[in-house]
Amino acid sequence: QDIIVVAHGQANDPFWSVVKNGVDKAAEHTGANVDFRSPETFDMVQMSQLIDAAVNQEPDGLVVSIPDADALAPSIKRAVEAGIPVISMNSGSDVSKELGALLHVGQDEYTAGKAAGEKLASMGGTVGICVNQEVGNVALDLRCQGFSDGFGGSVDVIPTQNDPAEVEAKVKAALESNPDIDTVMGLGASLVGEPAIRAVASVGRTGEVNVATFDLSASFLESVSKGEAAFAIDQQQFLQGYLPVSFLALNASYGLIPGGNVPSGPNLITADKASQVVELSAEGIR
Amino acid sequence: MTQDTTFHHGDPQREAKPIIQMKNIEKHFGNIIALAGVSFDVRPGECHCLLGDNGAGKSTFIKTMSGVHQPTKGEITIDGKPMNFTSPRDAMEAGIATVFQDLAMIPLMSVTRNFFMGREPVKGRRPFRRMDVEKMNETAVEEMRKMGINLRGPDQAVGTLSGGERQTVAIARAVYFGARVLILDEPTSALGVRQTSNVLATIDRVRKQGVGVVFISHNVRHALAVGDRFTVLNRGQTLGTATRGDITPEELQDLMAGGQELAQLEGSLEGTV
Amino acid sequence: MTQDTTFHHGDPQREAKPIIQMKNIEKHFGNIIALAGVSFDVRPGECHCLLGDNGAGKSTFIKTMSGVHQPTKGEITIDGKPMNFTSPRDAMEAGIATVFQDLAMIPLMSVTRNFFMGREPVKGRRPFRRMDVEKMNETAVEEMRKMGINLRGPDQAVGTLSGGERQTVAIARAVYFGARVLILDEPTSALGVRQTSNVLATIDRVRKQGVGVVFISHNVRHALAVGDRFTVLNRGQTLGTATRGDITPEELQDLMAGGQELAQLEGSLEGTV
Amino acid sequence: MANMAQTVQDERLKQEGLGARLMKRPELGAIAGVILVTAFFLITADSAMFTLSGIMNFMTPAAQLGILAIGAAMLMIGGEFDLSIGSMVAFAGLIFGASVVTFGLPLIVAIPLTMAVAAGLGAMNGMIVLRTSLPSFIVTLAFLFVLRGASLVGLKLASGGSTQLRGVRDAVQDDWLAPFFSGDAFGPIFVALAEIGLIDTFKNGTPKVPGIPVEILWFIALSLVATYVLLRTPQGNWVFASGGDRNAAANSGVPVRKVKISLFMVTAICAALVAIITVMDAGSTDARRGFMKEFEAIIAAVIGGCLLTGGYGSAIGAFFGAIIFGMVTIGLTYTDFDQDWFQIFLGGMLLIAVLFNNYIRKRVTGER
Amino acid sequence: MANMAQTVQDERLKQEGLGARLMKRPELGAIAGVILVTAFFLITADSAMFTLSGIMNFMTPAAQLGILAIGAAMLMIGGEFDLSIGSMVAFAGLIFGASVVTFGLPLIVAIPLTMAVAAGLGAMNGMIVLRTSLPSFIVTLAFLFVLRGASLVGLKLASGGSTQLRGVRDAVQDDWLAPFFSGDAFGPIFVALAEIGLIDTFKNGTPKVPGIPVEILWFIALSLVATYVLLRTPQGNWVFASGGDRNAAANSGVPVRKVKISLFMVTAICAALVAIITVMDAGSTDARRGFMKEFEAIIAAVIGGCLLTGGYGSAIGAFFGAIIFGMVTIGLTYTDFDQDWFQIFLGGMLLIAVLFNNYIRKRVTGER
Ligand SMILES: Nc1ncnc2c1ncn2[C@@H]1O[C@H](COP(=O)(O)OP(=O)(O)OP(=O)(O)O)[C@@H](O)[C@H]1O
Ligand SMILES: Nc1ncnc2c1ncn2[C@@H]1O[C@H](COP(=O)(O)OP(=O)(O)OP(=O)(O)O)[C@@H](O)[C@H]1O
Ligand SMILES: O[C@@H]1[C@@H](O)[C@H](O)OC[C@H]1O
Ligand SMILES: [Mg+2]
Ligand SMILES: [Mg+2]
Repeated sequence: QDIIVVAHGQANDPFWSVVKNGVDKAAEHTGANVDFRSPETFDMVQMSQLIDAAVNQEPDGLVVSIPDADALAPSIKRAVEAGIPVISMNSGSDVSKELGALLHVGQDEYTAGKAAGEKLASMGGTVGICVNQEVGNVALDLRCQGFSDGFGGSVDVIPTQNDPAEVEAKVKAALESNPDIDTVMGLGASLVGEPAIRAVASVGRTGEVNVATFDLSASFLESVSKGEAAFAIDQQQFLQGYLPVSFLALNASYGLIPGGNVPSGPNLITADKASQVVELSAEGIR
Repeated sequence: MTQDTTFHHGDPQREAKPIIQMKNIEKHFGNIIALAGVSFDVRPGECHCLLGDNGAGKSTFIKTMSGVHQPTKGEITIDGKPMNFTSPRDAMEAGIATVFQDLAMIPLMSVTRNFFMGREPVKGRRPFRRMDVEKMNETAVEEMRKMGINLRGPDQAVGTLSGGERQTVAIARAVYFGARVLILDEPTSALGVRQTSNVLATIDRVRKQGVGVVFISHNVRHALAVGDRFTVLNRGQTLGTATRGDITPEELQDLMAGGQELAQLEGSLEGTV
Repeated sequence: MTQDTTFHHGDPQREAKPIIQMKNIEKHFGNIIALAGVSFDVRPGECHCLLGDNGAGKSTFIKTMSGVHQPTKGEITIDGKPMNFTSPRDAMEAGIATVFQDLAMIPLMSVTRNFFMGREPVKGRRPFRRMDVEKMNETAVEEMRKMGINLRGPDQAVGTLSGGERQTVAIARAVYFGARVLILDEPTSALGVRQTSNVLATIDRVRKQGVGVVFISHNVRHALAVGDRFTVLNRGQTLGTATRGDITPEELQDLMAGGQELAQLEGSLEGTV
Repeated sequence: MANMAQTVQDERLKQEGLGARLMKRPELGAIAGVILVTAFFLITADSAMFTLSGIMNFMTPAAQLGILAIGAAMLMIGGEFDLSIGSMVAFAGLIFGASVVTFGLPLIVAIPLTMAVAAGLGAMNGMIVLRTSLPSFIVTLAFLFVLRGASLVGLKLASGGSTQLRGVRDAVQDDWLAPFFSGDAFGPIFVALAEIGLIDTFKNGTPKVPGIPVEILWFIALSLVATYVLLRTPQGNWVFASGGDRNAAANSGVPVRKVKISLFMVTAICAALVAIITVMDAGSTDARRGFMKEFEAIIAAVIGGCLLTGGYGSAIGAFFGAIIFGMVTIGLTYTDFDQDWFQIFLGGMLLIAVLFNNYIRKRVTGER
Repeated sequence: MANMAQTVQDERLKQEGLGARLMKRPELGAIAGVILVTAFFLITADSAMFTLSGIMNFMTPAAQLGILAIGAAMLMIGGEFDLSIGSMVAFAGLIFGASVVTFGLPLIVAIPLTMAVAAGLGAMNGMIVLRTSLPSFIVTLAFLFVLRGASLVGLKLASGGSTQLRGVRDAVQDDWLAPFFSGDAFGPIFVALAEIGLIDTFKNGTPKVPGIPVEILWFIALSLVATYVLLRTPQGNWVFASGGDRNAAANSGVPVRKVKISLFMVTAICAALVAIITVMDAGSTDARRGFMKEFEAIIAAVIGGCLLTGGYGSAIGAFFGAIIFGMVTIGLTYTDFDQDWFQIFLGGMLLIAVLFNNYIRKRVTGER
């Protein structure tokens, strides 16, 4: 059995490396021959070409993430027309059915952001910033929007590039120029969450400013368990890699398929759970 | 020292109006004063030599004349009309062709492409108008041969030519685009015996066709062989202009060395420079 | 045409062993044959002139001698021992200093920095060993003055120097690093009257100190003024070597023009080249 | 002609085979790289890679990159860089997307408009570079940021708050100009070929290759035009001259300013063309389109033999450079290598392809 | 000296003020840019930006970038590029992280080891460039990919599956060498200053600025050393010569190969230093560290006046270039502008700073 996974995130992205670990694990368990592929950067045009390349190989199953339905639709439809079973994961829950995918494994970004916002508001937050390290990725925009809606208070979006030192300096700059800020929402754990904790510490407000982030990293989880950060939103992306591959393998062997979407998250990891998750995160499973 | 050549120096056209006239040209580079007020003119059919010590400002001056530098002060007139060249292309359009001391060649490009750079002949109709490559190659090889250089092929990169071959390309190019004024900045410095005779003969030929020639040289003999008038520059200023016959070679040589006493070796080198 | 100069040509040291000997050197560039078997040697205290038409292969040959090119075929011996220069630095260490025709200067760098490039004098102890900038500046200005050029300042970029000023930097540098062999590729081509006398006098001086000089020129007079032996190249091959006195200037001039008949203008230019 | 024959008989020339003469051209050296990469994938990759549909598949990204690379190569030969072409893809995409979706303009207006805006920005780049004599690297870098930022702001305006503008496909699908800029050309021929069994079909009978993606045709056409211009027109000569030595060119009468500004405009128009094609194909545009494409374009040009210092290179070289880059990036997915190793292979393959190309050229021409 | 006094009296020289003489230096021109950017933020930004803590805040990323930029500037002056320094940061981070965490080596071993590995890779880059005479752009680009990929593969090995390697802080915290490479220097002095009220304190009495981040000290020290080497040592002269004209330099006896290889090694060591400092500060490393830093370093060097074509530039210029870049990236966060405009602003400020620097220099020196 040949199964191909085409994702928009790279194997060296901490988040996607976990997905890939899930894929690999499923390959091991099912005995299927699985390939994980992604464009070099967030590039919808190239991603659609990768899907085309996969379709050319006529695999027994195809797993895709769908951050831009318009751009990927023709390629996905082509796969479906070619009779290849498709499962979507991570992003694209809203369009998955319409494009002909069998089901979707993932979390709804807006809802997750909103849940986080509500939680942070309930922790007393009134003025927040949402730090976006991947400006232009619509899924991330949705999170900030959800966060802003759920949070209720005033929310500024801070765009940054891919450098932890820069993120730290910018978060610090924001905290210094607006001392009312009491909440920092990051969209990635190691790139934003960790430096944000350092920034908060350097202005001497550890504990006063709530830091939360999407996704996990072992270091961030340690901070959560120590109480330096509020929580992390886990979408259990290991499942986003593991489940679709197993489903497709089963489908190829026995024609089995679950009847609906699988919500792999959101799952708030707060201080009580954090310490148990640290080790798994360090192994690339969470 | 030989001063009488067999060139027939025609009618020096002393009365003819100058083609180009430069008045009180100054040129400063930052705090460096390269030209401190130089006047000069060229009449049709004459060869006007510009002489002077190293660093006197000769190249700077002719670069001003050919549109490379804009003068800091001073006036340029062509046929009596004030002119303001903003680029060498302007000067070319006014009929001035120049061989620069640094030759203005592109080492990576072939002889032919360098030869015609900026003035490529075309054939065919738009939009299929294209360079006439055969004609270009033939012309380049032929013009070089006239100057005494047999090229291996017209597509050799200029950067791999020998010093004299390269200088010859620049001269042949300027002569070919036969202009109203031909400026030659030390054109024979890298040339062999044969090539030098050819260039001097060429100067004589174009002069007879009515072109005004500006000739820069450190070689008194070359200057005397073809020059009708001689202007000497020293440290950015004119030491004066002399007419052929009004000045002895010895006087000229002294002037060219900047009017200073020659080094004590002068005696010992008598006649060698 | 003046052939007897007042230089005292010392003892030509005909019997001295050559410092450097080149045997049957060939050099090909791709399909271009630049040297087709040239032999040449330099003895201490002599000035050996290398003459020839443009493109004859003179520069290519001396580049092989100074480690820039590796010969395609042939042998180089120094003091009788076979040598294989892989870089110009090797040749320098063997005592060979060269003025290349293209001068090997960095236009963006100052006169001083170019002068000492590769051989900077230092002062102070490690790790604080540093360039002796004052000494460098003074030396550069002084050596240039000796050659007849008064610099405005030692920090002017070489790219903004006049052609002759630049050539003088290259010559002064090679002479200053007084080596066993001094190679000069058309060193006087851009020089003024005074500067040329100085260079010729300098050649004479270093020769008397026992340095072997290789002198390339297109100027028969310059060659005759300082040369002890004359080797003529033509189209990549040696036409032969003559000793001072064994050859008349006219013969030499014919040889230099590649042994071909001069253009019909020769007569008319008699004595001017 | 007679002259040439004669000079070839010069005793100072060795005989030289046709191969050697061909290989001296910078563009033909790059073919060696293509052959090597092809050989590598023939051995290691899934056979699907070299089916007709596999070839179209890697040629599509190669063509999109290649259109940029040809512009970049001409500009590099002319001695300048444009780091803003990646951002220009995004910005032109925004202009085009907004024209057709937000303002409902027909393609016959929207396409020239997009190109004009791009050309204007290119000219602005060029004018700043020439006026200030700052390096083009730094000026166009500023535009890299400015245009990327402007795309973000503009997209949010045009789409009402999102960084993605959708609906382009619907807006243009009935436009008569659309087939020239999107989809596949020669569709009917391919269907016919599939029917007679010359082309593989999917289970449902549609041909696996529905036609030749238009970008491939644009790519080939542009390469030919650029090559013709560079080698056969005065303007091409000026490009080499301006890049080889700006002062020498100007002193010889080449209108260096005009040449350089035109090249900046051409490069920007190439970016606009890629933007139009990809936006129409994708049906949407977003603020990250074209990200890093400026570097990939320069890479392709350099693989194809352009010198970063200007004055040397070829459009055909850039053509093959883009194909090498496209083959390597897509090709690795046809192999069984683990994705973790992807970049190691990508880097290794690039280096080997370029080394090989270089080695072959040197052997053949006898350069040292 | 006497000579110099004399030549200044040359009638062919105009008098020239001290200002003009200073501004001729490429490095000092860049100061104009810094002043302009500072003036801009003094007006538009929150006053917190120019408090002591605000200054440390933007100087920290500036210093990390600056250390790379100084290496890149020296290499650029020497006529080469290194596009692999960003990936080198990740790879050296991996080597360093694995040394201290996985193998438990003390810093006195781990740091030299990391630097040696980096230097070795730098030398390899250099050797390939010189041996093949391919452009360094393309060779180091291959290393950009290879090292980035190797970091990923290595990290997964070292961490057992994740792309992040943690625990560096715990592993090094008691090492006597740690204070030289992480945290803040001069802590006690700052505490003392805080006690006498010269530095703001938090409510609990600790100073708001606990010291000077060590990277800032490294940055300053390296700038000084690099400037000294470039301007006052033979080796510095060789760097300019090698970059100005490789052939001319070699023909004059400069050991061009050695110079270039050393420069590649220095650049790689700078990257390793940044890796060590940032990994110790963050306590972890991951596969994306240093992403795009190669370009930012080149940008900083160019803002500071280095020519891409080599042979011209200065380390102090790169110093100010990095500060300008750092101030502009962080500064906007202190202002009230809509953050979506960040990139437009970044591009605009960069352009204005460089234009201003250029304008001032030209005015003062009278260049046309
Ligand atoms: N761009 C420049 N910047 C500064 N100084 C310059 C520049 N160009 C020329 N100079 C100076 O101006 C003076 C005149 O130079 P120019 O090249 O005109 O001399 P020249 O008479 O042609 O000398 P040569 O006979 O050596 O060619 C020289 O001293 C030179 O150093
Ligand atoms: N790198 C190269 N590639 C190809 N051909 C070359 C190269 N270098 C030199 N040549 C050719 O070799 C021949 C000899 O050149 P060389 O420079 O040695 O001549 P030369 O005797 O110094 O002439 P000149 O008196 O003009 O300086 C020339 O015809 C030249 O075109
Ligand atoms: O889509 C991905 C998102 O789910 C994760 O949180 O961050 C990286 C993104 O690529
Ligand atoms: Mg001159
Ligand atoms: Mg020569």
